[in-house]
Amino acid sequence: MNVLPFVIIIPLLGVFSLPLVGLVGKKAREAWALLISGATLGVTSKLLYNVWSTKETLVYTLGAKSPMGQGVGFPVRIVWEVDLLSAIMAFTIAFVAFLAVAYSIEYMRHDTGLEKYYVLILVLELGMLGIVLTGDIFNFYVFLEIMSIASYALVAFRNDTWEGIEAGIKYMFVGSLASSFILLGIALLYGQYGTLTMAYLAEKMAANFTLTAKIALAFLIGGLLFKSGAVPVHMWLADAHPAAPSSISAMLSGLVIKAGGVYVIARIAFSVFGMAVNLRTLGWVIIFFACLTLIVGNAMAVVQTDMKRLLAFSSVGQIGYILLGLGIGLAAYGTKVGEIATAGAIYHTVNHAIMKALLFMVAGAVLHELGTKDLNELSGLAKTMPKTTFAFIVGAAAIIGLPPLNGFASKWLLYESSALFNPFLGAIAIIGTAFCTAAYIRVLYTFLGRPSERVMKAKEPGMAMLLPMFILVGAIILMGLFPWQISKGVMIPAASMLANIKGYVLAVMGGV
Amino acid sequence: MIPFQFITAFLLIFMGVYAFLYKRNLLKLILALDVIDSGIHLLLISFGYRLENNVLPTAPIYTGYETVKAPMVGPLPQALVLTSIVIGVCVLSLAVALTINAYRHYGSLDVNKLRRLRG
Amino acid sequence: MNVLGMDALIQFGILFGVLISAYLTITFRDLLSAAIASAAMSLLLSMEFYMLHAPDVAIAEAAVGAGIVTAVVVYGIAKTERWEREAP
Amino acid sequence: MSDMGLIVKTTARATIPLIGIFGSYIVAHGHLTPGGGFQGGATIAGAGILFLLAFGLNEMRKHYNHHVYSSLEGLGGLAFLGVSMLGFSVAFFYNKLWHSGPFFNGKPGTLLSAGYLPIMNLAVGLKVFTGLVSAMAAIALYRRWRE
Repeated sequence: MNVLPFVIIIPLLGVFSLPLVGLVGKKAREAWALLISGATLGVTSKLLYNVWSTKETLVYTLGAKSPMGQGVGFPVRIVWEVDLLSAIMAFTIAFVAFLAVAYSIEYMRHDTGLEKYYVLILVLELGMLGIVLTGDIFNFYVFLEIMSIASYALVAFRNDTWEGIEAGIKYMFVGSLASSFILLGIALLYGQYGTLTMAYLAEKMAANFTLTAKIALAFLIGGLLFKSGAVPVHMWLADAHPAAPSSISAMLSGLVIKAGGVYVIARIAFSVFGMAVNLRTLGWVIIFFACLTLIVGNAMAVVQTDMKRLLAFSSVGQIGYILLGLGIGLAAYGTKVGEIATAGAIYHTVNHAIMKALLFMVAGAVLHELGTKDLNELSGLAKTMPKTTFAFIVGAAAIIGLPPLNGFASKWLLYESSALFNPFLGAIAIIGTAFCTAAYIRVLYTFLGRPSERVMKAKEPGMAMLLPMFILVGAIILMGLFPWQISKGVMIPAASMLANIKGYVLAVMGGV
Repeated sequence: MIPFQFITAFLLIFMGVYAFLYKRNLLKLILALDVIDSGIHLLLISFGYRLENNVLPTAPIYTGYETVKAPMVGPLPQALVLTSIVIGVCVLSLAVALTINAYRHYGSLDVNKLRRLRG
Repeated sequence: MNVLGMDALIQFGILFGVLISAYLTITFRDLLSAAIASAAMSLLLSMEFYMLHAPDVAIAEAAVGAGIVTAVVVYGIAKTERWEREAP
Repeated sequence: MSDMGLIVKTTARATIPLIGIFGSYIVAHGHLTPGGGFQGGATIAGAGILFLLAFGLNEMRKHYNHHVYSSLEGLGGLAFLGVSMLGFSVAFFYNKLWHSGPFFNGKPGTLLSAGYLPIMNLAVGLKVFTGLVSAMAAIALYRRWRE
């Protein structure tokens, strides 16, 4: 039995049936949301195993007589196309989303309007899964908008506070303009080439690359940099991520900016435009933005006093690392360095999703128990919330890149490849890490300092909040124990499958 | 005759982006987004309307189920624009709802008043 | 050729109307008038879609653009304020 | 926004059923004539919005139940998903009912044809109508902000 369509069917079923299940009661609704996201996790892990063991690009054509396999023939139908990168992303999304749902059962207990909350969180998951699965550029736009609308609504979910509303409005207007740019790029591509299937588009583009396609590429990359929060346009991110409920911040920072931004940049740059455009130039453009993002994001994180805002700026900085790896992978396409850099970028995407989800959950636990996220009032938290502090230490050490944890391996791949490619870029990456270390050391210093009166009254959060956090801690430590096995066994093949543009095209076009 | 539509579409997009950047009223920004989207829709639809040998193309749904004799308009952009219209109305409803909420908190529709968050 | 010329003339007129109403939409200081101008733009645009042989889109644009969008924006104006304030 | 005057109410009373019938026609003939689930649903929702505008929020409250509408919306979605799953032995979204269904497999161009498309149109029409009316009612239910 083919599992691929179930990755979409199960969340869709959950979204549609949640209003009906909600009539039964509150508990039933929570259990149903948990069950749906758990089932999605199971299906995506099977998908990842299938793709990883065969190392072939899966193709599924909707509504066709023989959906699986090669040879779509006349490429008009919507195609789902899954290579190893997509499968890894899908698994990460389902994993973090499952833990976020589990976390929010206790975290959101005192909020109202929860029937909308669970529907929206499943819609967000559905949109991200659709983005990573699809092989059709307009279908990608539809899923991007599904994801974006859900995240606008979730950022502004607590509409009785001005903070959420202001952040939601900023996010919404910037995001809508970016979406319009992306749609314009897609429209120009359609007008030039008359098709929307990514593989067929790549084939046509290789034969005839025109000025219109270049303009379309500029619009697409611009819109996607907006969505991923690269530096000249990162302001909405620093407002939106802290204002959302913490379980949503974990998903926004961990997943949305990657699935809707970085992943799609990689897919479009490699698989769609890869055979036509000058990859060296494109790579250097992305490297430029990456260096800017890396320095500014990490440096801004140092001066923040709001804990969630610090984490959000740190997310900007880490997106810089991922974009740097991607840019080097494009600029040094075809060489060993490029492959290592791409693998590092993919590895860091997964790692950062796990680490940042953990850190935002810790921030949410602190906010839930103490009612504040101002770092000046949080000193001495280690006395009263030792388990939470332990989780934070693990997450912070991993994001800095200390050796026994998972962040080390991915950052090492990025340092190595950037130093080999251009020593200057390696220096910039190290500087970024220095800023990042300073920011997190400051938070740790606060946590381990002398306890203030307010902190002394705090207690540990409940089991339903601690358990997802400790599952993430376990994942970090487990991935830290086998860094090179994972990078050799999973990430390098993913990078080489991404770099194998012809293979991606041939999987759909069937050797035409 | 095709250039009319392209020129109009690009002018609409340009006007929308101009209004988006220089207006400060939230509802005006929403209307500007609507104008941008309309421009893109017009662009897409005119891509599907190709003039071949000076014969006007027709939509397949007009000619019935028998074989189509005139050249067809492209059905794909119409599907795209429909989807895009659906998405547009979702975004617009959400934006208006958020705007009403913002007015309750700030007492103004001015974008520049929404500056309480730093950054 | 005659049919072609007639068609082009009608389309030219409609598109001119679209441009004028779009301009009015973004320049009116009265938001209610701007919303009505946006509805007029949608209606003219749906006519243009009909001329371009996209009847599905024409129906959707008429129902959504001239009906629902206008109603939503008018409700938004009713809940907030009607005039766009002058620049300081 | 309160209710409107007598002229508007009388006109609305006359036109709302007509708009509703027209919208239903668009939904039902979605596979034969221009239109379909979304367009028809939006047209019927236009009738609902006309009701809301003409008769005011208090009258609307008597006829609008949030739970019923959101459940109906969910049902529409589930029906869509279920129909698209019918041909799952072949492919997701495969039109299984075409050529082999109990009905909806008549001569092309007649009302009972086109396999699963009429059912999908009905499901989408239900979902769009309930969804848009719910969204409109949610916006109308906000209290006006006062100093």
